[in-house]
Amino acid sequence: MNATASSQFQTRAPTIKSGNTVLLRLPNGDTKALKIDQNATVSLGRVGVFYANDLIGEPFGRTYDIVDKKLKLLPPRTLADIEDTDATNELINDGEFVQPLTGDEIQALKQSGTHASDIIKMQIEQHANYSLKTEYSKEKYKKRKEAKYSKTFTTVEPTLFNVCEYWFNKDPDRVRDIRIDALSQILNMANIRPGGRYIAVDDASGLIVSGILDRMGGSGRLITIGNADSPPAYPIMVTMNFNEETVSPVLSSLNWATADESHTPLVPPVDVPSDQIKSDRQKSRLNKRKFALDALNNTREELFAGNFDSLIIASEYEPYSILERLIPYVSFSGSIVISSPYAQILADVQTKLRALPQYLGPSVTEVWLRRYQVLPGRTHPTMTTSGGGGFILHAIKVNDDASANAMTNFRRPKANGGATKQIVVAEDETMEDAESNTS
Amino acid sequence: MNATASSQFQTRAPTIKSGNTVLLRLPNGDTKALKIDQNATVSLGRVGVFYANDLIGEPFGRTYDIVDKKLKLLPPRTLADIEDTDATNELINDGEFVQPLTGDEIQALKQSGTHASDIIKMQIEQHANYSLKTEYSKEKYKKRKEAKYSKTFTTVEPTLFNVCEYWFNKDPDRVRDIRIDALSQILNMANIRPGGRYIAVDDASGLIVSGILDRMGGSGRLITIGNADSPPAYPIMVTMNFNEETVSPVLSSLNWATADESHTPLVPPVDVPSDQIKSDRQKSRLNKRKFALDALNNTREELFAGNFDSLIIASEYEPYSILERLIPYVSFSGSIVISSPYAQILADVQTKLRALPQYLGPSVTEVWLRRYQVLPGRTHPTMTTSGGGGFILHAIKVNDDASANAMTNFRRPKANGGATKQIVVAEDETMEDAESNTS
Amino acid sequence: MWSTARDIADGDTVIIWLTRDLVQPLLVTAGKEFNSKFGTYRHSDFIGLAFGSKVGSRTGKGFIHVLRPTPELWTLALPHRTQILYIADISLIVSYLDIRAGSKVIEAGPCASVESSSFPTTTKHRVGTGSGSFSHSVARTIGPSGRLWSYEFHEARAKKASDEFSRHGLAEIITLTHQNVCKDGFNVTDEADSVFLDLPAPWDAVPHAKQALRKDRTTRICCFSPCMEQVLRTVSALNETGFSDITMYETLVRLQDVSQIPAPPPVSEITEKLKKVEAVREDKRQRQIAAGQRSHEPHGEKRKRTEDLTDEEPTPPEDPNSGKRLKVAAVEVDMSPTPTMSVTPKVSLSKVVPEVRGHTSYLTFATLFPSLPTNASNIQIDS
Amino acid sequence: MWSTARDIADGDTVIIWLTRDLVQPLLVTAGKEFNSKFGTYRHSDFIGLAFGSKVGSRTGKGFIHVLRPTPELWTLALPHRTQILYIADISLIVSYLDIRAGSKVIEAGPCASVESSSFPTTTKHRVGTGSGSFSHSVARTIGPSGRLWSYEFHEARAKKASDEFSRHGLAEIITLTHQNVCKDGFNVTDEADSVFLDLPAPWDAVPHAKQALRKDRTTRICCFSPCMEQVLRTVSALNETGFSDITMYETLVRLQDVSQIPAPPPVSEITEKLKKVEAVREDKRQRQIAAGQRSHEPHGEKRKRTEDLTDEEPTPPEDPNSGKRLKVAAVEVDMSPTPTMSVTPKVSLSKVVPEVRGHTSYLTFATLFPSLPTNASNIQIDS
Repeated sequence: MNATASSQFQTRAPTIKSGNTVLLRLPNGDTKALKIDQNATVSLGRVGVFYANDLIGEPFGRTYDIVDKKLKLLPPRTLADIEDTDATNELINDGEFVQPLTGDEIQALKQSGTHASDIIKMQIEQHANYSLKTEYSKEKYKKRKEAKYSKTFTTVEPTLFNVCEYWFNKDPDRVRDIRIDALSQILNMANIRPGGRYIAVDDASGLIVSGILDRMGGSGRLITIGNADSPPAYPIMVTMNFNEETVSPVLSSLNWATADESHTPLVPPVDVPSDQIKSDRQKSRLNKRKFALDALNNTREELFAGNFDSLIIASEYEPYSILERLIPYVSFSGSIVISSPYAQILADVQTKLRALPQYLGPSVTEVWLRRYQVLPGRTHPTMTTSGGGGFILHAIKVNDDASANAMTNFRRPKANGGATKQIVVAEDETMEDAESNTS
Repeated sequence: MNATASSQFQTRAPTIKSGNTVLLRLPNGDTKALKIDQNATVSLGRVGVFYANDLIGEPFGRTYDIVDKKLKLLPPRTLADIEDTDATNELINDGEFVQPLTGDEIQALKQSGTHASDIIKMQIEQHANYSLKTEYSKEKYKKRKEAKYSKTFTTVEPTLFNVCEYWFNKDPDRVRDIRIDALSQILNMANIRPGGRYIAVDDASGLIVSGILDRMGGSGRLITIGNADSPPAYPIMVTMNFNEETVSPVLSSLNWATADESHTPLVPPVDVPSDQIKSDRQKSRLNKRKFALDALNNTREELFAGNFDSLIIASEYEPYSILERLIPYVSFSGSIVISSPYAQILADVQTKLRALPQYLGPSVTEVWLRRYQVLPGRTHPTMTTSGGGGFILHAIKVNDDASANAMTNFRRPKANGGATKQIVVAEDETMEDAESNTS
Repeated sequence: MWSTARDIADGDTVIIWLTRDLVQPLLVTAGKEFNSKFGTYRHSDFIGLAFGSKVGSRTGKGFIHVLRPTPELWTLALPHRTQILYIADISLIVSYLDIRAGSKVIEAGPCASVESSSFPTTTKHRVGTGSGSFSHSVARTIGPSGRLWSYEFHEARAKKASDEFSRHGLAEIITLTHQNVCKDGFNVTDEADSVFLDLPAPWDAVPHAKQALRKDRTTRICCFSPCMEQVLRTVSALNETGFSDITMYETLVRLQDVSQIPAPPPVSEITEKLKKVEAVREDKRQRQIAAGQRSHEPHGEKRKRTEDLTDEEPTPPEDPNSGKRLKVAAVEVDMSPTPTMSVTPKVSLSKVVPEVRGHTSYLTFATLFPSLPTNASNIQIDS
Repeated sequence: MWSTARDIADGDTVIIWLTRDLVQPLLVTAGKEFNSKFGTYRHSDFIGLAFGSKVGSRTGKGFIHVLRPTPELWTLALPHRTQILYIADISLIVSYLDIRAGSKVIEAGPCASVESSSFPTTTKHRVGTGSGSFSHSVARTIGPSGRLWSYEFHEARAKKASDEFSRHGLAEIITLTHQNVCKDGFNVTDEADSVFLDLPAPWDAVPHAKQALRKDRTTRICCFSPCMEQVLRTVSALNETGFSDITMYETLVRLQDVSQIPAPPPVSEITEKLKKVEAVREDKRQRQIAAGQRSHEPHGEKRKRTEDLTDEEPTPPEDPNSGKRLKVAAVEVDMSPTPTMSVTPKVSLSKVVPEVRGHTSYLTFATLFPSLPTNASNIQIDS
């Protein structure tokens, strides 16, 4: 849309492209994910139908009214607009405003082509208590109803924040209860940066993979380990609308069998003697297979060569069993970050890690997030909120072989052994004795 | 102090009496518990020394200045006072105000009899950056210092809120992490009221017992089960300063052996033939022993007769093993309330209770409390807070023998059996199927 | 208050527990019937049963529990059942205000004033007289020697609440008055031990509250407001009116979701399954090649099919979260995590339920200390 | 930025981890020594070691870990170590502001103005330039293709931060300016992707921020304020300046305290112990009576002692929590809860640490949407 949109933002396009899966916020507050294809017609249910081409090329974040299947651009909502519309449900639920038209009746009216403002008028007329209300309330009620039955929607930019919020609200189980504050902390704790090298185990529908890729900006390396025989499909990546250059140079995947160093994957032969190749089709297929095998072998070699900056785990499997498998590939001073919906799972892991000197400073934290309504005169935390956003275990992998690093002959292995044992206690953040690694 | 102080308030006296253990709030914000005895001298450390008689007969909640060991009554602090003094530590800790006198130096000055305001003056003069500060800040800093080194204190009324806060802040382990919000919910969930009948297992230093007694107002019955061979000492009851009539008509205690219905306590004989009584001293001792034994037997009989309104547990022992022992003595429709510092302990109990139809609607909740600073222009939640206030399990004991209650001959035991099994699922608050107890 | 007898009698109020989410009060009236989706019951069937009994329906289909009312169950049975969450607020207020046997308490429901029109009337957020939650809880706690003066601005609500209190045997404890306390104040002076205001503009009632509170002892006030702007203004009013120790709290409960599940399996389990998938696929391919080589059919259709088979790739599932079962040739391997051995222990895992109440109201507390004596033997006055 | 090599070289910045509560940065300089209560170390001993190595002291007493710096470790190593808690704030701000590879970001530390003097300068609460926490985190995230314009009001702090950024190889990414942004604004126009204000009176800088933000895309702002009054005023300013989607968050971390302890024993254990105490006491009494009866001594001292013994009552401990061991006659019974069998499994129990950060600041976010086009083919303008 604008030529000055600089090159560094090619992780995702700043405007809507054909084929994008776009998040649309509807008047009732719901958000829907819809694929926008050139020349297609998009249906938003009772909100209306419009031509996809009207959205293609538009920047994200705009608000539209649907008029005769065409989009009419609206200015962004102000605080005054929000104040008048946001509390719709509050008013309707308090038992004073009894809705005189049933949902079915409204549906029937809408299907008969009655305009939203007419439906509202009918509602108001039929409203039993309406005449008792002040003029001020009347005006407010009307505006709220208008918003609820209006044919407007807003496109939502697929930032990591917005995409995480959409998926978490939709189904917290599918993202393993990783709320945006947890995801943000995971990415920071794992030191994700352009050019970094990471291993991730993401059974959270690709939420963590999406976050890592978004932050890497097409530079660095990410190997993921999946549970399936086929490459993992990370559905959240679809909602992120990454450019191809963000993903392909960076991401490779193995599964738990191919990621097993002691295992030689059983694959069909690729080096078929040329006299046995019977067709061009077979040849092309063999080439593809060879390419895939090379990629597999390269990814395996790369993983087994180790020295990755961090290991990030959000898995349905027991986290310590994963650590045992993958910790050899993490560099010294690298971060281990494990996410879980349950404190207990991570408590058990932390107890294990405390006894192992190669894990420095294991800590378990619970995330905590609170959102506020900030309407003038009506500022308060939101009345309902998510119960939890998950727990995070963080530790640093270290080379605990201090004797190998001793620079002097003064060192007494036995005294050091004692010290090694003591540090397990010292790393416990509940201990106050800061002297404990003096042997 | 005032004759209109009506009779219903005899749970605790409204004024300080000789022998009371009184909470005193010091200028640095700490609270101390001190026994106030007639004619004694009370020492508050560096804050000063005063004559106890000056406090006796005074209402709780007053603020005093110590002048020549005598108490000078001060008016209650206003918001302006607080604003000027409350942030002392904030300023001192922010690294800008470097305290030029060391603690030892200040101590030496105080011991030499230097007046607080002189110490402050010296501090200000020596303050490296002080001249850089605005006049406004200077004035504020001076007031804060004055407060910190002043010889004032405030008596704290031993309300349940204040006493719980004092003990929780002092040592949360001793009250098993029961914060005032948790204690308040426990008392409400257990339906504590004047005239009620309760069983309590209180390994929380008597916090729960104190709460129950405070709410009962000397009317009703409370049997506690302790872990010791001797009557349990509940130290928190001392801080509550209950009147004798609040405690003795209400509270009796057993231990886990004497509370065992199948066990006959081994006690020395009380019915000694009169010819074997050799002295008045022995006779008086035997009478006392008989009185104690009668009390023990009465308490046992009362417990085993059952029909208590609620059972409240805050124990270091496994809660379900306690339930198994004591649930027979709780009446149908009575409440079971169990407190624990750990969600996991109660999660395990809840899993057990769900399978048992005599426990209706078991739920586990975490308490949540947030305090705010409300100084003008500086309203925000307190910067540090307690990490947790405990978890509570609540369930209702019911008579699950529906066949005994069936009024018709239409009932089919087998269908009912199915229904009985189903309700275990229905009580699970995560289930949405409200139809599940239709067999 | 409600019956304390062991057994249910005609005319008693009981709480019918259908499910945790479906709890309702019932006035037992011989001759009436209680109908629900869990069956039909005659009220007379309840009479003579112990409170807390499970009762089967007359058709043998379904059952209910008939409980003794408590203020907490009463709150759970209110039409807006989210009010159960107010147990945290109510119990903390009772503790902070030092309400106990014999206390004299004032509570006031919302009063309308010109000023308050810009503030929400907080119908949803009220714990005051209107809902009865706070009233019942306080009445239980203060007992027969206590007194609760309850003020309600809305006439209809006042009438309804008054009737309800009478039905519950609370008329001796609770005095209900239909009055605008912001304008007309309270009808007692120097008598209350504590005041609870659930008003959109509590600052208008704060001076009246001071008048109603006794001055010979420490007394306390609580203002219940959903919005921060209300708190800021209330704090100022309390300070200006002479209240001390002004502080503010928020309290909530977080219901735990406890699930008993098999312990998460080690990753070796899925590793072995994936190796098995590989082996099965390779074995199938080998057998197909062997079959193809044994075949003497001419090149063409059959050959092509074998060739295809040798190249067989696993079918990627459309979504790995929806399709855990991979079809590999003719052999199915269950890819879901399962315990390796049937003896794998189950674990109870607890977390907060997905959606919880994030806010009810701010609780602004303040204390009114006894007036200083005008003369005192051993005490010097400094103001 | 900091070294990405495997091994430590002379001139590298490293993080010395002594304990979790004692973490500090060190510029490795051959020839220098590092002294701590955990021993003495030569810097040259570190050179050539891998980052993340455990190093024993030269005396063999004590050891340390030498780590590669990260913004998070850097924050942990700051003098006010409570700042580690800001990881929640920093990471959420980075996500909300959509900061990633190549982003152009503005941050501003506190600026003094007449107006702001009534608001706390929030030195303790700052995550801005002064502490460097936010700067380092953002620089890491935006990488070499990004840009951070950092504004600092205090000259001395500005100098210190600038030096630090150079030492850490961030001079190419971070441009530090000593400027009062509330008065003088920012030095860029229509260029920034996001703005972060850690100022006591952010409302003064909001119009300047709008000017600095690019208008061809959606951009975002975050204002970091400890007090609610600041939030209310900031919200008004953002709304009046034309920002949309104004919202506010608070975020914290709650560190868990995990302890491995024996599973709580069943109450049958203490029951049996108490019965044993009873039995031991009765047995002793019986033996003493028997001994007394066997004795042919005349009544008097001995008799009295026996009589006393028969009357023996257990000594109540002064405090049941301090004295768990009851002395019963000559036999001691351990009354503490212990596992009944030595095989009792240990359990890991987790709860929040006793004292946690209850508040850092309020995060007020707002969005500036691209200006509406003045003409468009398929889009009608409605304003």
